[in-house]
Amino acid sequence: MPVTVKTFTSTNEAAAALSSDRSARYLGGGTLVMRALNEGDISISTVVRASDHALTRIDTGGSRITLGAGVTYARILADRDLGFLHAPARSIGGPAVRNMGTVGGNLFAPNPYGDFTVAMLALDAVVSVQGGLGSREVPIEEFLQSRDRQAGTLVLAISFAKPGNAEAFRYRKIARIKPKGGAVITLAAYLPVNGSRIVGARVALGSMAPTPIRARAAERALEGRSLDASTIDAAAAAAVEGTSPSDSAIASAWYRREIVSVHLKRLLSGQE
Amino acid sequence: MLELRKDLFADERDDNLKEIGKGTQRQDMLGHVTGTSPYFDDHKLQGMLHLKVVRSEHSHARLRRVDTSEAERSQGVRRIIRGSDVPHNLNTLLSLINFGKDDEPSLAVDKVRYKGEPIVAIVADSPREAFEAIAKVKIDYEPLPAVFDVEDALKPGAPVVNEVYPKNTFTYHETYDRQQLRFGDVDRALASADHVLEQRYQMSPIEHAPTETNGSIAAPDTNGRYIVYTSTQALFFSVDTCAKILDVPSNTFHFIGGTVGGGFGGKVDTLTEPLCILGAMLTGRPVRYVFGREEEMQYGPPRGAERIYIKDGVMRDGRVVARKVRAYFDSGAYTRLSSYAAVKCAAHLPGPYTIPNVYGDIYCVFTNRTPATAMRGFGVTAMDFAIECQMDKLAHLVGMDPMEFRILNSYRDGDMKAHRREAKNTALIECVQVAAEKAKWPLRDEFKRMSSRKDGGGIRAAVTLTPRETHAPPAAALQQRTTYDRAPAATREPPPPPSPPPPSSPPTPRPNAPAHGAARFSSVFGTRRR
Amino acid sequence: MTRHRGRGIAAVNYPIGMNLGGDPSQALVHSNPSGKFTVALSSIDLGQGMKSVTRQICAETLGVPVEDVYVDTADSDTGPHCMGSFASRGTHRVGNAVMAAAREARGVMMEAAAEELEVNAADLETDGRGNIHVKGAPHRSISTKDVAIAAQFKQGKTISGRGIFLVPLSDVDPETGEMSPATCYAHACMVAEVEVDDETGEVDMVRMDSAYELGRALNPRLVEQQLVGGAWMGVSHALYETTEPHYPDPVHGPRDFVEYLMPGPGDICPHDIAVLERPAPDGPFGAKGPGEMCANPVLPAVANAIFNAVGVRIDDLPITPEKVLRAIRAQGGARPQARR
Amino acid sequence: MAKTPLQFRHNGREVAIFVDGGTNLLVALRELIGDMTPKFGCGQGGCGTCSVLIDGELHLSCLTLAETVTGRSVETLDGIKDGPNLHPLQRAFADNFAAQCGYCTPGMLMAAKALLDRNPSPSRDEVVEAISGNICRCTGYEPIINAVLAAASGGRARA
Repeated sequence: MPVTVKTFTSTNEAAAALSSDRSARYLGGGTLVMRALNEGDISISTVVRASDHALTRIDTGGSRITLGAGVTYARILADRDLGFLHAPARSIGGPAVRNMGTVGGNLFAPNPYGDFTVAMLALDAVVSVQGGLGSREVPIEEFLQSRDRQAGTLVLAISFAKPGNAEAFRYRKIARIKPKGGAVITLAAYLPVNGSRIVGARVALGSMAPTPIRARAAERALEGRSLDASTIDAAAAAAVEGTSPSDSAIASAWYRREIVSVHLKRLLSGQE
Repeated sequence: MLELRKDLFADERDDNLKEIGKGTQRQDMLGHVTGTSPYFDDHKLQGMLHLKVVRSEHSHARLRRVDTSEAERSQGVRRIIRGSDVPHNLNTLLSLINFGKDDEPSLAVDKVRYKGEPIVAIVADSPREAFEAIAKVKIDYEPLPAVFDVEDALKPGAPVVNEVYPKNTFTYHETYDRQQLRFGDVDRALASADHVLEQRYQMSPIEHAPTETNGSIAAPDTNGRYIVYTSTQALFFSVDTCAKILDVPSNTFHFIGGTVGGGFGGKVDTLTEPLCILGAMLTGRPVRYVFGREEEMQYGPPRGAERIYIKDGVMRDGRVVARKVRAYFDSGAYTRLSSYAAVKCAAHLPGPYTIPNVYGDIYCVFTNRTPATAMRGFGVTAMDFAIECQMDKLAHLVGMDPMEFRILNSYRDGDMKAHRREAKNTALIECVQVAAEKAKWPLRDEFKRMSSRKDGGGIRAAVTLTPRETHAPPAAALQQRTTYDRAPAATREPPPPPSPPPPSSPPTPRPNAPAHGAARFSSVFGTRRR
Repeated sequence: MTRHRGRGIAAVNYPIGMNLGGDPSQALVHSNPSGKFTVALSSIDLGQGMKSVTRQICAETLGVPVEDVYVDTADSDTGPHCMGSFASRGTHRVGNAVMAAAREARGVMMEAAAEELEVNAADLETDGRGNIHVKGAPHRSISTKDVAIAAQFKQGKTISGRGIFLVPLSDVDPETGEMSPATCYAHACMVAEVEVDDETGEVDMVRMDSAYELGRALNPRLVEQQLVGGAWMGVSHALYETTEPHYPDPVHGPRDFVEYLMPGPGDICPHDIAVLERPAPDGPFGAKGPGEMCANPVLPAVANAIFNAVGVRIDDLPITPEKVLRAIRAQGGARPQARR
Repeated sequence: MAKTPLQFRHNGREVAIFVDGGTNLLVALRELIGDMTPKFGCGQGGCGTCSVLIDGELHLSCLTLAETVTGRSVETLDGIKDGPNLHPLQRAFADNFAAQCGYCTPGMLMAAKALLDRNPSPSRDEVVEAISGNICRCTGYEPIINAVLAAASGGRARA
């Protein structure tokens, strides 16, 4: 049975087409769905697209930043207001993948991919999804926890509070291959400072569990403290808590556990 | 940056040449930069069909039942190919040089021996339809215990990977489970050495990863022949392997290739051509069979893993006096070319050094993994890793500079090598000296003055007394030597003149022509010539 | 201080051609009536430069400019038998076959020229620019084009040649391993410098210095391609590559170029190369083969450099950060060796 | 099987084809238009041999659903020459011996062109970044980086 491509102008119709057909997948940048088709994934027999311009909109005007699900990494890199996201955007793929891949698709990318989502998790983003009855907002952590069941969901956008200070956001992807490689681990931290104290610390890790996760113990070690050497040591020591990394072609679970604290320490202390 | 050191060995060269030695542009460069170099897949044929294979999900299993009835009815399917459709469904690549027994089917029939082994081939109108049909092939497996470790495979009671070789080792000289090398009395030398160091080295499988995957396109040509566009690295190997498997004369085929998107050894195995041609024969249509990237990485043959044990004896003054090596080539489920690599590896011992006592046992072992094949440095790369790490450790042990340690032990012109041929045309010492110079690595003057052309031979040319092993059969007959071995070391004779033209009358059939259509390249490899 | 530098060396040799010989290759050379030559082979160019190096060998042997030669390969209908492009046999075996074929073709060409110039062929020489003249008398000259026209239309001669090169097959003694594996060997020495992160086990290449002895660099640019690319592959084998990351447990095999690790353009380091030429008595113009051996010294040189940097020996390939880190932990921290 | 009509600019020329559902742009270019310059290397987005420019942006044709280029402009290596003259990048790749097996070369050239079209004098790091999605198994990348830098400085010299 050949593949059927259905293109809709409205996200409503696209969402309906997705939810009514178990063999349907939404085509964003193509890096996941087209690859699956090329490799003979016959579970996909319908490809759904939507041409709604809202899907490719970047809104940085208000207190929250909204990225349409179809926004590519190249678009983010071209946007000065999104300078703090340039590091995660640049860490993905080569230039061609950055011209194609989208922030919405990244939410579904399995390890060792999905680096941008780690950044979104540290920013405590909210995912807008279109269901049968309209759109709803899902906290990103909740979205990721139920990701396996989201194949038929249409993601519209991802949004998060604009960081008060871009310096408060830090990101690092540890890859064997430079400048482009799959992640050994990915780290993102959002450390807003009030006076000299960190208030509302968020640390997110990629490749340390089946989906990106928050490093809650490290966050606790940072919360309410100033970012000095002893705080950094305490946070780094707690980084591995609650993680469940896997062995993969790129690195073992053991190795990931061993280095996550080293790299969190380097990220927090600004070391290369 | 590349520097030509014309000052070295200048007296051995005539540099008065016009075209040789020039950095002339590649003949194929214009084609490459314009994207017009013709790779096998750049041929567009009318009505081309696509071939995909059903691969084993198990590393070792009996095939209880293979049911293709639903797949045959699947949309777009033109032909299902089973093992019974392959005229000669058992082959070993080096049968063309009479080395080894046929041990590998094109399509598995009663048993699979590695995960990913082809069982059924499907020829369909489109890749998608082939994939859909693959999902409809029902295979009932009876999983068998598998063995993945080369030393486990040699233990009594280990699962038999390949019934052609029930001991899980390739058979050398019709009796031996290994290729031996014996030169001098290693055990005695180890006993009297100042230091003995035994170490284990390991290399896991490596993928060739050419940017172009393996593949071919076969199509019925005029006059009953088949044209085959191929990525092969060895055109006539592929022609003759196909002739044998498909049981037709080799001139049934017109193979075209020669422009290949990287090989590194991974395109020697004639992986796609036999089934591709068979597909064209059975459908009367052009057929394309190209590996996907995951197929290439996991089921295309890798550089095989090796495990190596080295035990060395070294004197306080830095002379290595004994080297004892046991190495296991992990051939995977079938022989392919690993049997050859083990012999090449034995010949390579003990590395580029003159060591008076050398002992080697090199095994080609079968395990339930993807069959291994040749790769850049075949039979040598892992051994060089082991030997050179070992040399570094030995230098450390005796407190010598590692560069000087190598110069001290380096082979020189006139020395006897462990495979019992004189070393000639050597240049290791000079390479070490020049590399040291480039890296600003200080060498003492006496080591700077040493030369590959000085102080070799003499006692270093002696074949040291080698103890006879109790199980040893009668002594081997005198060895046949190559032209070069007979030639004096210093002369530079041109290659022999071409042989006279062949008679114009049709060639008479050879008395020992093989039953299949392929011409054997040789009939003496691996058999004793007295 | 968590990063340590170290240097390591390795020296290797490599046999040229199929082990034990018995691996012939053939070549055919012929001219067309404009004095341009075609070489027909069935040998494969998989990037190593087979077409280009045999073209230069043919031109040199014929005594004509390289532009006047075109190498056509690989077609089983027109190209004569070749064992294949492997075992570092291309330059040596096929090169010799092309040389033999070109020598025979040159013989006919010189005879035809001699007939036109009314001299003895032994008194003629080529100028490498497309002319044949009487030795010591450059004005008594004829172009290869005119010779080819005369041979074809007047004299009825084919300016062509056949060549084969075969190293006779060697036997192997099953007991002692006595054998004649190869007729010549290439040589190399590599110095690798690395930087090791003792907290993560990561190894970065800093630089490489090397010397390769290849008999003769028939085309230094092609040699450079092989040596630079081959050393990159050596680094890749040393530090990155495996299809079975948990060998011998065959799990987690890589499926794509993200999972299969090879150094990217941001991982490469300066590599300074010296080429030595000790001509092989039976090589074409003394040439051996650089293609395979160039990767080999890199693997142990990198391993030895890691020891020099942090004092750990990793004897399992590839040398992943995990293996380095485990070894550093096992010895209780990095132990840098004497800097050299 | 139902086919979808598709019209786009291919190297400056309007083309119209019919594709099967799910056909990727690489297959459309090679099998339906006959432009063999983009190559199949993986179909996974990992090697870059199929790279083309879509409206001037670097894309992987194997991961591009063919019908999404309707009305757009697709440029391949076949279109970068200026009549019979090689593009400066092609000349620089040749001069620097930046190709061996030649299979990655079309994708490398397109990635390099995407860079130089936007940034005529890139730094070495920018060149490295620009070709980072393209795998070369032969050269070790150094000659390719040098070629792109040479083409860039050559361009400046002419300007």
